[in-house]
Amino acid sequence: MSDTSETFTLVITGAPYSSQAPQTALGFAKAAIDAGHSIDRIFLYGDGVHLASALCTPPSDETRWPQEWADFLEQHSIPGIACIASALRRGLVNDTEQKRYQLPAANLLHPFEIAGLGEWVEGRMTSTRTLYFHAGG
Amino acid sequence: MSDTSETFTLVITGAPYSSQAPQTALGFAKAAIDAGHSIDRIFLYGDGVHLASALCTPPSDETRWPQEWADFLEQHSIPGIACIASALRRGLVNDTEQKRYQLPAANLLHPFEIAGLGEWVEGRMTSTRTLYFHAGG
Amino acid sequence: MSSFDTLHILNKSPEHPRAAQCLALLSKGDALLLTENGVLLLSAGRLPAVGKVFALSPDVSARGLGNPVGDVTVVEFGDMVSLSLQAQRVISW
Amino acid sequence: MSSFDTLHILNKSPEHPRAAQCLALLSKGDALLLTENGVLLLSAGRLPAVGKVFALSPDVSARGLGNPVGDVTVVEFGDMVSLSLQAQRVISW
Amino acid sequence: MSTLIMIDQPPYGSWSGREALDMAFSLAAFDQPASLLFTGAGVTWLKRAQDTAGIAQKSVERNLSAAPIFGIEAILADRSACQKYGLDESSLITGVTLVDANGALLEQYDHTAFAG
Amino acid sequence: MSTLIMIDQPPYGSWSGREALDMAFSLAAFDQPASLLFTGAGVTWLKRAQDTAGIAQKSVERNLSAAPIFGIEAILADRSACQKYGLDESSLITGVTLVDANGALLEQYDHTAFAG
Repeated sequence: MSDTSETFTLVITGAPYSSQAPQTALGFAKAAIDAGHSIDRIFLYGDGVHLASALCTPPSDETRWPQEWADFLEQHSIPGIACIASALRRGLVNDTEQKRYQLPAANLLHPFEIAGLGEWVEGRMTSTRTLYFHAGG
Repeated sequence: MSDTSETFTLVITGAPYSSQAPQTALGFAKAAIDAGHSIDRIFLYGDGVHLASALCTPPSDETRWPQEWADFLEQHSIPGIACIASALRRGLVNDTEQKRYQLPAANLLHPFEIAGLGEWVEGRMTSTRTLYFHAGG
Repeated sequence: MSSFDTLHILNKSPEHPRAAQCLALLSKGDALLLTENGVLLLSAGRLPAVGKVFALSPDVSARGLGNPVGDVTVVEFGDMVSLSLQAQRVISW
Repeated sequence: MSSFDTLHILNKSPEHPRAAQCLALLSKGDALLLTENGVLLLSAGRLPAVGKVFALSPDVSARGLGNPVGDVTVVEFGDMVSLSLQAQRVISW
Repeated sequence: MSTLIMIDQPPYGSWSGREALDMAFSLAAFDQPASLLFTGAGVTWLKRAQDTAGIAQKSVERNLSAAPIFGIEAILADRSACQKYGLDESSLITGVTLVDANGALLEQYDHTAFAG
Repeated sequence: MSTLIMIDQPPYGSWSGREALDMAFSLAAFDQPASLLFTGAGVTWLKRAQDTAGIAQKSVERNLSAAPIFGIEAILADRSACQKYGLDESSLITGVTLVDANGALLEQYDHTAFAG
């Protein structure tokens, strides 16, 4: 497809089952890989952190977007990072945060991780392009 | 305040930390109780189900809306129901749903419960008024 | 017994398409209650020509719109409860 | 090397205030890519007078807008990747 | 106690329209009269020939065609919004009644609600 | 590599403006030049005398006053949006620069982003 290989950071701010953002971002990410480019990282921000939930259980005839994304990340060894401030406000936590805040459970889907906005800043600096996938409306 | 006692069903469709809906609804609910009325039930629908998360952990200088609502519901023995279809899609589950779908955790905050839209239909029929609290924008 | 036909509760900013829809549907005998971002109509729009207009006090203050001009009544949550009971029906936009 | 100055990606329906903002800011030399609800501009609006217009195929089909008329190019996700690299900068509205 | 469920969001880009439909179906299931009113960009729900294979979502056209079977009284669409989105009888799905979404229409219903 | 963070949502009714501010602060913390541009209803962030005691949220006025200290290069506001919301020099918080939000302005920045 293209002569040179480029890198992308994708920022998703729209939640699954509320916006189409995670779907559109996945379509873009797969096409980028198919074209020989690479995805530096996925950064979930705002309502987008809900994509990293291990507990989303849509009806069996609907796509399970968190799992689709998790499979894609694993297959291509792409880091998927949920912003820690957005995640904590919205009830998305890993084992570490569960212990730190003495919460009754953890619900972060593997291989998603939780980290700060610095991951976004770094992704912007190292990638050829940073694209945002917001909720529509 | 008022001569007669009326009942309200409140439907919340906006998520905390994304919309102001849960705050406005709580202001209304407290004023209704103060005026001698009663709240028949709270029904969480769409993104509103996130209000029933046991894992929301905002910074310590911000209000913890799920806990504020849970305390209010307990104090006045008001049922707080999250729509099961909305909740499952968005990763909000209790012990029963965790077992049914073999999920790694449950994250529903006590005393919220999970039930179907029939609870909304019933609330509409038995209450004097049903009010909706949507996300703004 | 009802003071109003329909109480319209608007929590969207004036640029939201649902705000325009709400204002277009307002009838004589209706009341409009501005809450949340809806109170921005007080600074950025013409208040509707028909119906009585109310605005929720905590939202008015939060957005720095204290002492609004024009034909609007600033109310508390307790009044919101009363208004919802005085109207024959309530629509939350 | 760049084919476009700015690639504007619009995923909001024509009634969303951000759609109007995006269209108002479009400059000569820019490209507009309509995705998700943004493709509804093809049926309910005037396409911008400046800049080149693209629309994402799966979204066009889903909304029943196959074979759109006017000066618009229907593209696939692979083209969206190329467009984002051809532009000097990308703004997601 | 007749209820009007309003949909002003387009399909696919958000879930609120689908959840509005569930509300209407639920009312009908409990023998509560319910109608749907599509306004604004929501009228694009009613376009014929939606092909959702490429976005991995179910077509709302099929959801809507089930409405009469489930006991929904009417599917109403705002005439001016349909015009705005280029929808006429040839491009609308069957079973849609064009109306003017104004105060007089709303007064015919005891309840009016959005899903979000 | 200068970045423009755009805010077009009013404060309090949604969280996206606050999260936009966090993005700008984060860039500044990593020594990346960043400015804020308020457009549309977002300009109401900049109104003086916001009293949030009644809504149990922190005033964004205080968040914004910290912007220069954290290294935000400029707080810009679209002139026509300010007019629309009745904001002039006497009603705006200090430190705001009025601009015309047009294509020429955006071209001065390598990156432009919304928080949601």
